[in-house]
Amino acid sequence: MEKTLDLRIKLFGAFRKYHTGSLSLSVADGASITQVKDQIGQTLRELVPGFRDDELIEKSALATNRRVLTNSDCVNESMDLAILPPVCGG
Amino acid sequence: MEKTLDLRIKLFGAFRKYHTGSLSLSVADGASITQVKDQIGQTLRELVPGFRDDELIEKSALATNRRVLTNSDCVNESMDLAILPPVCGG
Amino acid sequence: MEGLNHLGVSMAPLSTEAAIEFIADPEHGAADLFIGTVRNHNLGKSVKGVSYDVYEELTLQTFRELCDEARANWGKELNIFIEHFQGRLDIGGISILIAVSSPHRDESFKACRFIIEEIKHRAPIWKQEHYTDGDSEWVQGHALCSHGPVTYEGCTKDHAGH
Amino acid sequence: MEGLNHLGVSMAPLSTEAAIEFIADPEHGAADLFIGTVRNHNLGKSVKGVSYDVYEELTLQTFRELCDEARANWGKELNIFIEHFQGRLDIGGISILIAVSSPHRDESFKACRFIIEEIKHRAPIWKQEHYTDGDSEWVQGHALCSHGPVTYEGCTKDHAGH
Repeated sequence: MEKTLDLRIKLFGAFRKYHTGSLSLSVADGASITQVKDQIGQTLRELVPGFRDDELIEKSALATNRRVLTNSDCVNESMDLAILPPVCGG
Repeated sequence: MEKTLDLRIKLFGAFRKYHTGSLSLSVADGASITQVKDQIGQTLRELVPGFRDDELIEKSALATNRRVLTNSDCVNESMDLAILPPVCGG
Repeated sequence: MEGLNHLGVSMAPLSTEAAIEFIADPEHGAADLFIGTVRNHNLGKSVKGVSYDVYEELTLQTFRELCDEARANWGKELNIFIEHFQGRLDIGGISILIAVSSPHRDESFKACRFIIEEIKHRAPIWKQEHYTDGDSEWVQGHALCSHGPVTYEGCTKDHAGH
Repeated sequence: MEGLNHLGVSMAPLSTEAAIEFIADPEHGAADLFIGTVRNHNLGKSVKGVSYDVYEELTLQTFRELCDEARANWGKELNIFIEHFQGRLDIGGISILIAVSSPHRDESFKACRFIIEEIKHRAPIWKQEHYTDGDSEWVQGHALCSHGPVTYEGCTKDHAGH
């Protein structure tokens, strides 16, 4: 049986329109960034019946507390991540 | 007889090593900037026996309260001027 | 000697005096302070306030990286103060303060400008504008890409195409 | 609407708070403040203080011209604060404050930088450094040339060669 990992995904910026707090989801060990983002979309659609903002997920990045993940990264432990829409600080 | 003009010359910066306050001098009506500077040098040599800093006068500009004079300017009324060493404000 | 950093995300009003005091240094003859404030209009809409959402841990990490990059470019002796506000501000409220001091002015100006430009593109901070008509909207921004120190973590399983 | 100017030569300590307060504007989202201070060394000599000599009338006229030039380049709405200290300062004392605010940050940074660079070359201000060894010296500077608005005053007599 394939091992699964538990992820907690913090939501920021425009995601707060849809859900406050964070998402809990499970992915396969070694899941790619794209797979994690797909899972985030699915979880949001379950939680928020009207959610159709796939473009927001598409344009967002995943990150840990220390760095933004790239498409060559993958997930191989249960951990906290954040999904980050395009930024505009300052 | 040629008309003469009375000038009061304010001194700034390194000139304060030699004289505090201002200089009073007379120049011919229509005197050029170079002639005024020559007269300033002569007046300083009279007031300050050790004065030999012709280079300071050479590198300095003359000005009114409103603008720095150029070599094409000349003096045709009695007035207050200032002699300004190279600047370094800020 | 390496200069000092003060890096923060704050829910209390940002203090220009604290920034200026922090970067003061008897060996430095110049300081540049950038102040970002909430203005009363944007893209033709009348704004009454802005809420800032900040991913604090990664923002502070980004600030640390920017300090390192600024020192690599403009001198290790730079003193750097960066604070970003988190929460809601009215018009005129200070959203960000960046202050940099250096022996000579060129380095302060360039490092301060560099830091604000990079923050706009790299720090995980978002703003929601509140309009006088009662509406509000999350402002479109710059898509993030990874800039941090390269700490490649290998995959345990291969996912072709990703 | 044309922005505001505050231009001064002061024998009292310069106030960064006054500068920041003056340029604040609900239509402006950015401000840049430059602070020039006395540092404890110059050209290898240990400095304990600096005296600033200022030709006040012409300095204020130069500041006015710089404001006009900055607005012509970066927008008429700029708010501009410029104060220069006159007299003696100890280490860390503020010799000059320049603050500029604008709707967007690029204009504030560029105008503030422009003003300090031009002041260094055009404003009739001199400094005398006081060294820890008891010596003091007027600092070498930039020779002035005329920059102001062209208001040519013809000569009544011709002086060939000048």
